[in-house]
Amino acid sequence: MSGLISKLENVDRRVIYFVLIIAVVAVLLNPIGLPVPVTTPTRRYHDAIASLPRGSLVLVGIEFDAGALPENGPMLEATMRLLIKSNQRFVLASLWSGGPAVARIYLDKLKTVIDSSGKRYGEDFVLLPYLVGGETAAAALAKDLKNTAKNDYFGTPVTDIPVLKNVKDAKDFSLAICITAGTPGVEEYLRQWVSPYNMPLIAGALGVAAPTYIPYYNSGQIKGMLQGLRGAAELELIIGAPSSAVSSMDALSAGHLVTIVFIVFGNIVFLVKKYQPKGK
Amino acid sequence: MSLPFLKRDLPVVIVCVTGVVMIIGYFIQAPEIYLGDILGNLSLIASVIAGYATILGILTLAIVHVKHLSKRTQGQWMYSVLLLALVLAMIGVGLIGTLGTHPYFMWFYQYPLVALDTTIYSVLAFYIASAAFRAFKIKSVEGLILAVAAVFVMLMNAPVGAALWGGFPLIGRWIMDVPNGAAFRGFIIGSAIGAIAMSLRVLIGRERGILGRT
Amino acid sequence: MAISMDPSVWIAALLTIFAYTIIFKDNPLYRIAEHVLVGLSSGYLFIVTWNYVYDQSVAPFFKGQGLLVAGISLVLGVLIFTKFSKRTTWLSNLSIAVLVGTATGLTVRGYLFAQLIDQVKASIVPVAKLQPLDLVNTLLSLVIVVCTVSYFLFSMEHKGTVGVLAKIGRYGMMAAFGAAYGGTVMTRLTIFIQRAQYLLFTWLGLG
Amino acid sequence: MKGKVSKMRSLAGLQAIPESIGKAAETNRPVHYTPGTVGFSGGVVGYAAQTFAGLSVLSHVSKLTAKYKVPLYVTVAYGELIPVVESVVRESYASEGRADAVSTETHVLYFPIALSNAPYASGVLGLFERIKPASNIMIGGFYFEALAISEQGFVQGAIQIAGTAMTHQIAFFVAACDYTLIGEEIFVAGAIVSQDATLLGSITGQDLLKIIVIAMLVGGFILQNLGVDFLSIMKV
Repeated sequence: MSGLISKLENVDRRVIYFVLIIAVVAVLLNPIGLPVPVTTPTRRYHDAIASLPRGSLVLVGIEFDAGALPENGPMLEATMRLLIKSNQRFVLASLWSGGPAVARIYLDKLKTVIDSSGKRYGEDFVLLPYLVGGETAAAALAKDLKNTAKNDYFGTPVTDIPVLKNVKDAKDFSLAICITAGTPGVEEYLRQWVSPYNMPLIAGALGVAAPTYIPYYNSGQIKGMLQGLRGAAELELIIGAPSSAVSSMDALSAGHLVTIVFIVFGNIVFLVKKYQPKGK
Repeated sequence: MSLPFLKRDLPVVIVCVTGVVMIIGYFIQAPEIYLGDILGNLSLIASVIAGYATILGILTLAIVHVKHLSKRTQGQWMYSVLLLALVLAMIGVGLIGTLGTHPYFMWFYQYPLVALDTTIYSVLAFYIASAAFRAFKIKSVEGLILAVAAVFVMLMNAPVGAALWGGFPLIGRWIMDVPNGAAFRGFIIGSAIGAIAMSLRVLIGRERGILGRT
Repeated sequence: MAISMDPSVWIAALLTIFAYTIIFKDNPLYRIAEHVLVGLSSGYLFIVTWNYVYDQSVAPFFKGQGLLVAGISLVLGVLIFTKFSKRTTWLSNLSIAVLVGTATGLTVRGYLFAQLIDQVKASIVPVAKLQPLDLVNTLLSLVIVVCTVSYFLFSMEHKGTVGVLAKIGRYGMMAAFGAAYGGTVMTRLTIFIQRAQYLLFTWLGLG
Repeated sequence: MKGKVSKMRSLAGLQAIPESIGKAAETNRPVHYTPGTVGFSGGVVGYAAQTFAGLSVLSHVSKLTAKYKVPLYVTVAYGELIPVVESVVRESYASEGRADAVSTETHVLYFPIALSNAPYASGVLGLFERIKPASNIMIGGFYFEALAISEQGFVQGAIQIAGTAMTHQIAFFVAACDYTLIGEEIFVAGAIVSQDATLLGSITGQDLLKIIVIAMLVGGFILQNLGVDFLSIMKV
């Protein structure tokens, strides 16, 4: 008996890995479809975009790079779908060197959606190049867009781009969206776009970082927020375009359950061993 | 100026002067002595030095592998060949045309690099489970608190938590907002005081280890 | 859907599997993945860095603008390489000193404001209009903050009153660490799930 | 304060360092040290003080490895740390009279940080499999590699001592390592082992500041709720 218990107590970590892999793969291949209730911050994120008048100009800050694609990527995808669906015009900008490359991945991915909506690059949306300088660049962009980004990502002078024709500074935008994996990100937007220009801001945050932005959300400086992949899944559900985030939700639950089951199991074995009468 | 001064004391003087300029420049506006410009240029110079230091790092790495190659270190030299070849390939395609925009460069970035980068990141999904299994044994009050807080927050995050019991997300949220928020606030206050004291010790050249003064 | 015919996808998929083998045991496949990652990253980093360094410290000489700053940057940057010789290595300390000085200045600024002062201010909350439950939470938070700070007192042993405060502080921190740990599981799983989706759907064409 | 060395409360993590290096000497296996993944420039520079803390403890660790004649591997993720770490190690070995052993017994290895910290992490994971360290000491600012490296260190059976002031990573060190230095403890560790009167005096100063902060927290809270606008006083 005690031999078995100490074997269970020191279960090889590879057993845990194996169970985790099996659980996640099985659920990915056979989704259960557990309900994903939409939380208020996500609802308000959606409403901030959907309630804008048609044709409003929106700044989309892609403040992450390839490392955060799994979590921030679906947020960006769902956000772009929503912007297209609700007929807004938007400017994609990035203070991260890898940001524009990420934007291109999603512009390619959504090509059919964009084409079928009749939206055209340059007329309805534009991609700016990487803006060097972090917070300084965020401030400069808000103050004088055309002198901060002289060309778009593909090298066309911004003065020749229709969607930017009447844009001078932050006041010409109706909403700023910051989808971010860290710094520069939400704080820079708060300081350089929200405080000076009273710009409504909504944010997409990594699961680990979301709790640190809760104070800004509670104080109303951030109007709505997507929290981690879960937030992206909720947005996909609201706009009726379930994609990679929604399909990950069951796998996410399975992974959490496996981890919890092992913690509980480890403790049961530990306690049984501790209270087992000695000398038997 | 004697050589010992240049070798041992000049670096400390430089640390002190640049550090103090960076700090006071934040509090005081002094356009008449171009403080803002000095500050901006100092940051710029530092970031360029760091750039050269990065190149030094890459060079050091390459030297390690060239040595493995020339010594034919067993079980290592062929990996060193692979590594060196890829460094050169990446730099090669990176230098074609406008720096770092060539389709081959983008291919290296998009397929092998991103795939490996995110995979190494995701290895943590496994390590986080095995470390939890080992660490969250309720051996003491502290262990109990650690384990319970972790489980409730996990059940707050995973959709399955709410499906099992509506209380999980509520309690998880409370742990996140109250004890987690408050203890980290105390943690940050302590760390900040320690970091500032450490920085000041560096500025006056008293801190061992920095710039080799033991 | 069927298995992918795109060689790029195959390379990404195989490297993904190679890298995962480390969780079971070190093996030649992991070593390939490791050396590919370090090699490509070094090359990528070199290009990105060189781009910046060239713009800031070499290009100005062709343009004839900003020569002073570029000149200082170039000299101090190149001095870093003197560390390769024992006799000249002290010169690299001069460049490092500029880095250490600026970093120290920035670190003091960052910690003093964003961290120390802001965190103290955030703990001082007017309670008059709070609901009873929020009032309890606010007071509890203040107690935990004070106790946690007490835990970090070093010049006295944790005995008596300080001992009690420090103990509560330590319990508070354990709750915080547990919560931080549990909260991170989601992000880590997310990335693994994304890789699994890539292997299962993009590569193998299942589902 | 002159001449009088203040007595500091002991830190378990610090006391474990000589023991773990002794263990390495007994088992003939190396020591791994990292001063964290925060450099002196760029987006992470605000945390540079944690790297200073890591370098300060490295000075202690490298003296011990010199004394016990244990191979020392230091891994760094930023180029500017290479000359700094090398000179710390060189001076430590010189002070133990073993300057000649630097080139054979110590290794400063650089692994890059590019898209993320993954290349550094993967390099250290691979290194651990090959050198099988008996002691793994990590003091400084860390990102996701904190857990990756410490879990791999556990698998290799290393005694692990780790410390950081990073809010997102300290939990993993507490879970995966044998001993931890939590938050501010990393900033005093170097001073405590040095027994240098000035440095110890500055720790007493830190404590004084903390007592003032506690007074401000409690007093400010009470004043603010009695109608005195304490928050606006703090704005100065």
